[in-house]
Amino acid sequence: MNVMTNPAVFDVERIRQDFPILTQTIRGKPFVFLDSAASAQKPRVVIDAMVHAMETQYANVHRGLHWMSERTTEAYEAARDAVAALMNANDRSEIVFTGNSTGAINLLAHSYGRGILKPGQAVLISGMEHHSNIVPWQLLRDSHGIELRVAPITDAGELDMAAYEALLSDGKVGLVAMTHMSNVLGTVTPADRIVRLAHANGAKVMFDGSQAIVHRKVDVQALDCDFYAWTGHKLYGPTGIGVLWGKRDLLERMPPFMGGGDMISSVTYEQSTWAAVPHKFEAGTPAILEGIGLKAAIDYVQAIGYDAMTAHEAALTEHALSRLAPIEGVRIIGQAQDRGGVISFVLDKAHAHDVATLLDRQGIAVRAGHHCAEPLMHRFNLDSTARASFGIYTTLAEVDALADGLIRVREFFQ
Amino acid sequence: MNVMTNPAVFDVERIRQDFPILTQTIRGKPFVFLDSAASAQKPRVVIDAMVHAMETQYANVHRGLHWMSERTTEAYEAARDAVAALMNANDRSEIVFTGNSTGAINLLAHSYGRGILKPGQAVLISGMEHHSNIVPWQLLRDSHGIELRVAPITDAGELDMAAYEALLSDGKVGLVAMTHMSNVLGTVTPADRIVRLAHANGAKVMFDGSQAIVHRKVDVQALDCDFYAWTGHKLYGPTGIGVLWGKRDLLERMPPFMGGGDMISSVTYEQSTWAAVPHKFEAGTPAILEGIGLKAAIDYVQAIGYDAMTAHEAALTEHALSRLAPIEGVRIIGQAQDRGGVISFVLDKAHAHDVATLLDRQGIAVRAGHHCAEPLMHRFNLDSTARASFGIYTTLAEVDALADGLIRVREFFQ
Amino acid sequence: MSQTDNFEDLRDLYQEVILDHGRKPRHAKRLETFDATAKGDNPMCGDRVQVWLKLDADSIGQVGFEARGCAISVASADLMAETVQGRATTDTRALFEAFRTMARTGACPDCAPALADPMERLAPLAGVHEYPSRVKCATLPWHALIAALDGAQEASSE
Amino acid sequence: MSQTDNFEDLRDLYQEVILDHGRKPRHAKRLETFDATAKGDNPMCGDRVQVWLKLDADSIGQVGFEARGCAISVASADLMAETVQGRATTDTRALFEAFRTMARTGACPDCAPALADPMERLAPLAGVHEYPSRVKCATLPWHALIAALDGAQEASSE
Ligand SMILES: Cc1ncc(COP(=O)(O)O)c(C=O)c1O
Ligand SMILES: Cc1ncc(COP(=O)(O)O)c(C=O)c1O
Repeated sequence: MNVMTNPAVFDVERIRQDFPILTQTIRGKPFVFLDSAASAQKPRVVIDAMVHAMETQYANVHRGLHWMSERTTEAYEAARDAVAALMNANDRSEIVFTGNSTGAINLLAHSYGRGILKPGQAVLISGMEHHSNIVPWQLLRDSHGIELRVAPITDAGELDMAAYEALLSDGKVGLVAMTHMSNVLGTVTPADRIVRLAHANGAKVMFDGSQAIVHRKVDVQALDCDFYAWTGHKLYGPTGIGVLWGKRDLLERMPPFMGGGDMISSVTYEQSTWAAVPHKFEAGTPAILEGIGLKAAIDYVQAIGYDAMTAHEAALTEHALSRLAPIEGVRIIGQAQDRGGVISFVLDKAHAHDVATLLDRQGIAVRAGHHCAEPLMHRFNLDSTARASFGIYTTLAEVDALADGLIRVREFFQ
Repeated sequence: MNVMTNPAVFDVERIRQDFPILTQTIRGKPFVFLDSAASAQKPRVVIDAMVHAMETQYANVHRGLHWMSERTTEAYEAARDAVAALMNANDRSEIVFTGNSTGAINLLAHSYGRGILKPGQAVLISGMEHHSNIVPWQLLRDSHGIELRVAPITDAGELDMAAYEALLSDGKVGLVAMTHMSNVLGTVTPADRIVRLAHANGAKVMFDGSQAIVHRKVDVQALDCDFYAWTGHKLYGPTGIGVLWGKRDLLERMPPFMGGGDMISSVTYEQSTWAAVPHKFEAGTPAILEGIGLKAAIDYVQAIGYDAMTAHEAALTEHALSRLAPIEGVRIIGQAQDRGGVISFVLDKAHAHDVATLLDRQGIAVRAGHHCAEPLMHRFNLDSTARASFGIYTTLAEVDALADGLIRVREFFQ
Repeated sequence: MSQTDNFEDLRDLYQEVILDHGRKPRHAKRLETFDATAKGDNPMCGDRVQVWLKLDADSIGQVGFEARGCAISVASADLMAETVQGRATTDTRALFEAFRTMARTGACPDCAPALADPMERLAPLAGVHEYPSRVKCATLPWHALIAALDGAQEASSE
Repeated sequence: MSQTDNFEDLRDLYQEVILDHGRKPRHAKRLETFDATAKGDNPMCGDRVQVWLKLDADSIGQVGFEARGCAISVASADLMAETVQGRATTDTRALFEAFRTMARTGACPDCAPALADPMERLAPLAGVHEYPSRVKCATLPWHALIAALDGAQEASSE
């Protein structure tokens, strides 16, 4: 992880100029935004793409025969191509748009869970999942008689691989649904090994890539996973759009999730037939403007390049760990070998909420709470942590501001 | 319907200046957009509200303790207040945000359909529904043993009230799910009587108000219906956001639809508990920017006022009917007494798709096809119609352009 | 036509050939005896076509079709029938690919010179490329034709 | 405090009184004998509080609490206990309303003059209104108190 960002290819000050919001001041202080893991800020190009559509090229898509509708359809469907290229999907029809990651995982839990999995089979998650990758499987368990298994994690916050393998060994697990990167611990999970072991035991694999795809190049063909879910707003895109990628033959075997316009082939009262994938899973008017915005975000990220982004975040993370760890009373939660730019911590003398408020008073935005991962909190005997998370626009100086701010908070509570 | 718009209160030329897209040219001709029923254009204030958020005030909502998150939460939750006021909901917690109308109806079909209705009960729709209000109930029928009944419509395109009443009379209907205004025929259904008869026979009522709320003031308390669904992009708002309003006690009794972040009260692997309504139904990061845009659209519409909008559209519709009906070979589909600004028609010598393409060639955007209402097409022995639909920015001159264009098409095909 | 000037704008897609074949298709008939048949269906717009073929040893003997749909799809079916009748069956797939390219892009610059002649006949449909949602109206009959040659009952949708 | 200047910005919410009551609450104890008790729970942030009451004829005799949460919620519970002890039970609801108004808006201009004195004691928490998501940290103990007076087991969340 000792890669220092090369300023020739990655000029963070130039990147910051692409994000208008970063010049704001908060409570009279410069805005230090360390909450990108919750949702990232939007570059000018994303704003412009959405404005351009609304100002010059907008109509409903797909069934329109007129010029505006055709142009809008092209712009919207270009988002699907951009996503397919981003993830190295084999086929653009493997890209299903949803409202967010949560919508993608619920789609899978419904259509794969109720349509393909059989009562008595199991779904295996890990001990560091976001609620969005826990609750849909609980609902499936309770309605469909699926067993829900949880692969434990170690004190360092890594997947316990031996336990994971043991949980697969009876062959009952039909689907592994696991985070590709923890939104609390920063842990990047060993995707290759997860997939290899799952497949060897007859299980399909879905990764919750909500965090991972922001920090790492994701190649679904190289990973050889079966499904991959993520959400646009964390990758510098708009809210209201998410992605489920799935292998085409699996998607084709799955029944639809929601019914309505755009997802049908033909409708009579007796029986309806479904459109081909991906449209079978996209009911109603899609998130057209959001697709257009997401494409702009992907183009932006691709122009910077994952290598540069990953290196930048690695440098930030390394610097943050080296600055925070020595602060008296600070304990960092999660010590994974392979980790991304998300750092959770607690302070001995102050509750995480007080820490967040007092950092906010200094203009520094961090998140505090259970981060939609209550079972993971309990695993570490905590109710909440404070969490700093980094984006492409985060600077080493901002990390220093966090460390200095935290020292002040700690002194204040002395 | 003989209300001519009062230019003192409703100056369409001034309104047009609020919609940047209307100055575009299409295939070298002025842009005559008569496809608002598919999706409406966006006024400057909606664009600005979304830009303002992205440029100056954006973070994830609800659980953030920092300034940006608090401000964004306020802006987003203000959308809920605006929707509640628009519909005259009793309580802001009765407003559930979804991705679109289709998402709202699917939520209801899942949570009310599977959670409250019992196998053997029936859902009653009408013969003029959009696929989004057919297919979810078919999926429910097929998975949950619910009977699906269809109340026929007359040749004029109105609900057959005697047949409707008869279908309710055995008391098996648990839910009436009916359009409040047809997206094909323009028919506005007699909501008061629909509700009164349904309630008298023990059925709840959901209206699909996707079209109606664009053309008429909707007061859910006066209507006394139980649920009301609509979609932001048709009311001059962004894509990616829809609304399900429901009476609070009903929403509270319904199980959740999707599981994930934001919709829980607490999560353990054994069991999770749900947040209070409306959050129980809103899983994952919401459509934050879209909520902010939708609020701007509602403020815009409220400032103009439904009285003025309805009068303007009535004038347009009356004018359009009087111009189109005499054109040789034109047949208008739907002759309801009470109707909004949506007109479907066919031409004797040309297929609807050819009509649409040839109007498009003249800069006039109409839709052609089955309009996501195949069973309704079959009711009239048609495969497709052409459809012109009006918004607040539509002018009488545009209606004349349509009529003149249609005359040319007819002559061309002579 | 005296109206030509009046309708100039409308003619860039709907050339006289297309209007004519759309109105009075020459090959719009079910064949009583045939060697192959297949349907094509475009549920999105309701267009439907069925194609019947009589085959000679290596070539297409006769083509008949029934179409329900717009002028573009009917005219395309009729021009297709006219063009492929008597052609080597092996050629037909290449011709379809060339036609599809033209329908999508307005031209087929890399097409085999051997196809120049039939492509010239089909050229009136080139204007469809400016109307992307209408492209499948033009290609639908071809999908049915290829399906029939392949021995399939129904064209798989694009 | 020598540090006052250094931490000026941090003190607009976390005044010395709050830090002090947050660190060393005087009433943070479970009562062995009590007349009423109720819990308050804020699942969104994990704050949890339980309040115990001894009641005299018309007034609140003694208040004890156990809280798990941030400095704001602990200090608010402690200041609440200090303030309501000995007050007429009938008064308490009005005081809660006044406090809630102050927590949300920073002041309570329309508050009854009779409440001026207790409101002065609670005033250090007024700064919370600038941090909307923290308001419920301050009001949670009050919800539990009112629930206990109402004979409920648990405060319903806001
Ligand atoms: C009557 C009616 N219902 C439902 C819908 C579906 O709306 P959406 O596509 O936004 O879900 C529409 C519009 O397409 C409609 O006109
Ligand atoms: C790991 C992980 N999974 C799922 C989600 C849910 O994403 P969304 O809220 O966009 O559905 C998030 C973010 O909130 C996340 O970090």
